[in-house]
Amino acid sequence: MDLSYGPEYDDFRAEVREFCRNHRPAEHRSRGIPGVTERPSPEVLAWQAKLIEHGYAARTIPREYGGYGAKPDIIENRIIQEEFLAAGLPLGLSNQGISMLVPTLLEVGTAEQCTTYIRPTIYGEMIWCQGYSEPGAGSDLASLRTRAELDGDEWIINGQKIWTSSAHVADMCFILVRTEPEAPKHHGISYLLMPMDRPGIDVRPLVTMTGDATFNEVFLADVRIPAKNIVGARGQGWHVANVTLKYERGMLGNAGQGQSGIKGLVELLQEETAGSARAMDLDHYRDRLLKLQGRTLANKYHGMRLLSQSINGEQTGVEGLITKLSATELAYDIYSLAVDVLGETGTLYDGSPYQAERDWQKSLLGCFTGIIGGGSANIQRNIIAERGLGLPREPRVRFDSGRWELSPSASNKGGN
Amino acid sequence: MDLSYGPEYDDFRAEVREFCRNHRPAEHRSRGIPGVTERPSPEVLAWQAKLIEHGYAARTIPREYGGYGAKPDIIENRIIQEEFLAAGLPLGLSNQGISMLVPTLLEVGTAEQCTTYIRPTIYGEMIWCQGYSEPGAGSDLASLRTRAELDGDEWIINGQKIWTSSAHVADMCFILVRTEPEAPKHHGISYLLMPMDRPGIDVRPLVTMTGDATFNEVFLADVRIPAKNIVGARGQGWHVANVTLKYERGMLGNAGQGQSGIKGLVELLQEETAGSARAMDLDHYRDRLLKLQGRTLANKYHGMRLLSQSINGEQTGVEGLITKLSATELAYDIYSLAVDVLGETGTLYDGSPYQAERDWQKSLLGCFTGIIGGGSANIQRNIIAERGLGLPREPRVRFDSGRWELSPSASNKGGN
Amino acid sequence: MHFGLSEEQTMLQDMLRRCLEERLDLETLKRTAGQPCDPELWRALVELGVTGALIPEDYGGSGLGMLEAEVIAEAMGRSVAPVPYLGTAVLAPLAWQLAGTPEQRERHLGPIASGEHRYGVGLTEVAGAPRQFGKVTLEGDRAWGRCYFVLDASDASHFLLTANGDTLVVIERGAEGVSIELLNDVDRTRSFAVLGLERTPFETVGEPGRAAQAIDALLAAGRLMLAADTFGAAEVMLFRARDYSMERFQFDRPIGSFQGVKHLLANMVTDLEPCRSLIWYAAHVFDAEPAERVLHACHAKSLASEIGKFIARSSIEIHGGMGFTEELGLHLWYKRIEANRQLLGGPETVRHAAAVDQGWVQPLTATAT
Amino acid sequence: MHFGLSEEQTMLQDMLRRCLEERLDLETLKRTAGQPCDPELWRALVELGVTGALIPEDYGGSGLGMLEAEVIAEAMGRSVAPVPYLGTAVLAPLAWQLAGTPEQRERHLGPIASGEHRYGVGLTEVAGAPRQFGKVTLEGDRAWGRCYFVLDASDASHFLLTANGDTLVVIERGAEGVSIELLNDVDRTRSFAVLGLERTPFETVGEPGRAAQAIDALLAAGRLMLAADTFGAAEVMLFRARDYSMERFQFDRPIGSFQGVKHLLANMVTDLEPCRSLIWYAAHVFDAEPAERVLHACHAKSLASEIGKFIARSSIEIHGGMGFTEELGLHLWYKRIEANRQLLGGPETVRHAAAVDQGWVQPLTATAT
Repeated sequence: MDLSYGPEYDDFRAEVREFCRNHRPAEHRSRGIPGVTERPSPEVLAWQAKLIEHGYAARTIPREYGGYGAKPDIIENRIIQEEFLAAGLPLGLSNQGISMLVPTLLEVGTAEQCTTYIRPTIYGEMIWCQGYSEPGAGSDLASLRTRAELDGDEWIINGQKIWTSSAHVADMCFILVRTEPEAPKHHGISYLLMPMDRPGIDVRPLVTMTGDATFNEVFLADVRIPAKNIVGARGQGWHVANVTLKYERGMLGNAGQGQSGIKGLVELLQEETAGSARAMDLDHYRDRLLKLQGRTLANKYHGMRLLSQSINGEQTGVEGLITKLSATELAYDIYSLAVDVLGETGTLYDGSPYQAERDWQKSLLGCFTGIIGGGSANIQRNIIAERGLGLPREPRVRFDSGRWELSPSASNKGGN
Repeated sequence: MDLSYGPEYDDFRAEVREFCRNHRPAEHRSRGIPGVTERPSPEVLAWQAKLIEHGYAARTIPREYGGYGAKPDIIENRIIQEEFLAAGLPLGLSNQGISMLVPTLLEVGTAEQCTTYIRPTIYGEMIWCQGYSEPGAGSDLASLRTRAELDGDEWIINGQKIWTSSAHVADMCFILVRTEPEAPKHHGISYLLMPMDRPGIDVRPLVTMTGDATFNEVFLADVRIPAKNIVGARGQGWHVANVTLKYERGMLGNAGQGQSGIKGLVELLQEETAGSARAMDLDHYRDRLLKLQGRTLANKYHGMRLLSQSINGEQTGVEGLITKLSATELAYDIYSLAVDVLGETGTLYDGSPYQAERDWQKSLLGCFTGIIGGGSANIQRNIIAERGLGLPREPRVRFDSGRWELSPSASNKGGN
Repeated sequence: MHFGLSEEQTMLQDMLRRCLEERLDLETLKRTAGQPCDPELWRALVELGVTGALIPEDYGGSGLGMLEAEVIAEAMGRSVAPVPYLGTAVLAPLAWQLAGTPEQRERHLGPIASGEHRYGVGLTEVAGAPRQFGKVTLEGDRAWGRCYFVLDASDASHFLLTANGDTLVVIERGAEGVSIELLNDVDRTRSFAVLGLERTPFETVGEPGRAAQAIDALLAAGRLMLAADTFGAAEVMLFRARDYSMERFQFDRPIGSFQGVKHLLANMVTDLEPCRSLIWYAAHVFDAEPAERVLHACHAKSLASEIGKFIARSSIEIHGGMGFTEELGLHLWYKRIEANRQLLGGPETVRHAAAVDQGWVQPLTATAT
Repeated sequence: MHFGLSEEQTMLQDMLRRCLEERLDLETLKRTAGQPCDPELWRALVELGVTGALIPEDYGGSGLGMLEAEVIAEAMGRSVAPVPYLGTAVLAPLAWQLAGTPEQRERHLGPIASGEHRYGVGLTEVAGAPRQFGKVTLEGDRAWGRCYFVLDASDASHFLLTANGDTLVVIERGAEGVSIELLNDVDRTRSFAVLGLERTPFETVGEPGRAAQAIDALLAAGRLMLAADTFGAAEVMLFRARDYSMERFQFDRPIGSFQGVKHLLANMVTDLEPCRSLIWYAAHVFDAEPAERVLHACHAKSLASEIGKFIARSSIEIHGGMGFTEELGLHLWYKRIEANRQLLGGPETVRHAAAVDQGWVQPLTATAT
């Protein structure tokens, strides 16, 4: 094993560190959480521009589209992250436009689309939302019903989307719609780019159990957009979307939060008491902590293993598919222990008097985003079993009027 | 709530107690485990005869078939159990002939069959084994392949059975065979009574992971038995077997072992030490014990609730279906804790020097009988979900040459 | 022999469920979250006998037992009822009966049965929960100090508190020096507060220093009621998940037909049903065999908390994204279960108390600061 | 940057797996259960360099590191190899190198590398396991007492034992007063014994009273190797269950197509893969960052034990009745995993040691009787 990045990266690290030294954290205190509930502030936009200029954001986006144009290098990205984190500096913008739309355009978009959309997106001037999920199409995304019909040189879109985070601040939406109603489920979908200022778009906030309105429902009635706003070919939207989903899965499966959770738990168990005993001295709490520490370390080193595979161009097998399931279950267990240790205080919420320093209860509720979103736990298990372990695919059967029948249109091959 | 059996049973209890006082435990020390690895000894047979005479065994079997002929009364049975247990006296014989075959004959057998078989069975003179499972037909019992053809006034049986406990000591076997190969799966089965001394029967012991040979494989080559040895109509064996399975499920779902397990665990945690600490003083062991105690108490009172429903003729819903799953998981967790508390000593086995008083490791291994046998845990979950919660039945699909298709013969109704 | 609810108890259950379901639709629950109890709802419950259930007929109640109280608590949990039930209808009546003088019973039980007095309750000091802060000191006829996590505070006309671990005192809301600082709890269907006392007059329930046994019983009763409340809420979450799993189609089939969901629901009900039996039994022995009270109340609270958490989480998970919104209202049940888990001692704490009760281990010394 | 096995390490892995798989088919394993190690197998392993892996080239070994030892241990677990690997090839070489004098290394390491000396190991005294009995007392140049749970005893020419918690001694099997009482362990692929000493001559590894640090390292190494052994066995059980679930048809379909089985297998592999990463890392830091040894070895042992138990049980369950017989031989893997879980400290014990290592809590005082 060689866990160093090698001396050839020393210069690069020194350069990043120098940049960090010259930019104090205090300058960036005003930064919000762009892309979720508000548009990026002027300070954030300025910071983003400076990062791109130095190659610390949009690093591998071609220069012609406004990026820095460096060759992809996972270790360089990693060094940037490490140094910024150590210095307490915010990294570049992260939103669905940057992490999902831009890579998709680079892979299947036209040159014109790339030219039009990538620059403002990476500079944080154009905010995107994702129009995938529908009330009836969650895990089974391909059964979506929002439809678009071509009328001259315009698409007319009708339907409803849900879970559209940042729809209320977005300029644009990359949206999946059914354009060929006659085609089998997966084959009738197209991927469109919809400006959010068009008539017929109604955005309504969706309050989640955390009490926040980070998601929206979007109602679409005769929304007209230019015909050229399609990415990939007509009917190929499912393929285009899967390019994008690949990036989303990568985003959500972040094992890093476990580290910080354990650190907080250790402090908590050292401070909290039950009667005269420190929680840390109670074997049952401490033993739960240690179990979680073991799983957290395992996930941390597992991340290093995947990073190493990725750097060295090695094939990743089942070990790459399990990270989201593993990380979300771990996070849930970590926050549950914190709440248990806090006892009654653990039920306090959202800035209540006498609440512990961290809002553990809110973190616990937040876990459901990971358990349900971006491919629910059971969908993850199917993927792991089918793609990772080679088990047969699910039979495609319909339940209709109390009877089972084979789905007429779907392939019923069980192999992989 | 009224947890007493009521004053009307005081006399009966006094009578049983009197009997127990007059029969000291020492008299019965020679009793083996009849029906599993050996035939009952003469002492056991004598004891069984005495019990039947007093109505403490075969209590509700009609007098004409050798029983005591009492009216069914759950509370009387319960009182007999309680008093015998308190006195340390062995109850009457319990084997598959008595618990499964006899009730089946009483329900669907001919008068001649009842007359021929019930008396010697309840007196322990005729030992039965169960010929249901086959290597290819475990959970999916209805797919069994052992076949019988009528040749004049004899059935000729060919095939193989497995998991046939006590086949090596049995006089008779109640066996499921396919008699109508053209009929759909569940409709071509018959239920036969096969003497085990016929030519063509080969019994081979099957050693399990506990190291014991309590099960057998039975190979059947042109075994001839009389045509009249069929219970119920030809092709109705599935229905007849389900009468019997009902009794087996009742047998295996015994929550009582949990009580004794907890008692042993408490003693263990009070005696064992880790360094200078009693295991009971280590919060993590004690907390595990307490969790198990809670579940054990819950199962105990749950058993009282079911008993009460049964006594009062109330309908039992989903609460009656869950007992086996609940009890087997609990037993596994109880024995696992004991082994953990014992540390290295917990790996000692089967009368090793320095082993703890109870063979906890063997009990742990034995749990797999319950986890797998008598309807595996996943089959139990299906039953609970479908019959208990009303969820749709499984689709009947076939996986053939890498493709899914509907099973042609099976009903694909999903309702219950 | 009969294990379970009698016909009368089942009638009480039906009546209460109906009353609560009619008055507490989802819109009402959302609108009134964090608000005081609706006076009309309170009046209806008083009329059904909720406040008088544990009060003898001589004092205006109906003289029922803990199993009836359990039935009521379960119904409250089913409807996540925003009602100050625990303090007013269970703990205060028990406190006056177990520790009060005949004169006190005469004076206090009537107004409880009639719904006139409503009690907030502060038992944190004796519940053995982690982070015990707050302490009430008595000097002469005045009390000083703070009591944390007073349940049902915003509706209270009176507060029942412990002092020194062996004394029960009652404070009137309007008394001198009383301050109420409301907390923001994840569960908004009940109110929680820090109660401050400054030269506040109080009334001792019975004699000072003589209430240790009564306090043990109150704690056991409180834990048992919370277990029942959690059970009621968990049962609703399980069956809503079952129903949803049959209505919600994905991949052309009800999600409840996938074994992933089906077996999860089977596991949920396999946990739920024995827990119901345990809670019923615990309620039964509370009256029938007082020596078994503490053990069974602790186990009921522990098991209900653990299976409640599992069921609540799984139900949200089965509901998918909709379960995570406020649209379906499931979060109200989820949060009630999460809060109950922590109140009057989390699972580890109550299991420790069960061990102490059996003489397996010494109690943790409580240090209030 | 490279995280994982090098090409050479992968070659070693392949070679060993092949060697063991060829020689240890199921019939052989069943036949030799409880028997001493097959001399031919031993010779083959010695030739592959198993015994010399951790011994410097100067002493006849190949001077490899703990990651190679991990690779070997994993292969042993995969094949449930009845081989005295842990004591002979890992703990004895480490003991002589960490605590021995140059003269001792010279004298003892060569015969280990050549396969001539084979070590039983008794670390129970320091492993912090429950029910510690047995104690070895040194007086002058003789030893008295008993050591429990000596691993790989029947094959041993020498025994490596701790005394007083800070001294390592080596005893020759044929020495005066040595008695060996074999135990009947659930795992029959290795041998366990109680070793009795009566006026027995011994050799101290290095100086008496100075081996505390070396003992810590040995304990960490032993725990890490057991984790690797469990991991290897668990991986086999998982993939055998996967294969079986595709071959075994029930209700006209492979049982692996039912989500009940499918999701269980997914959960198993989701646990297994991060555990592999942890064990690799723990082996790496054993050499690269000795300060991290204890923490990571403890966590590796704890996690491998927990997931190993889950996978072993689930694999048997997926195999149904056949998994419960001796026919398929799965019980050998199951029992090896169960035994590893308890050796040198069960999960709770090693987690406690990890807490002590981080200064979170005091060690439990060991009392040997």
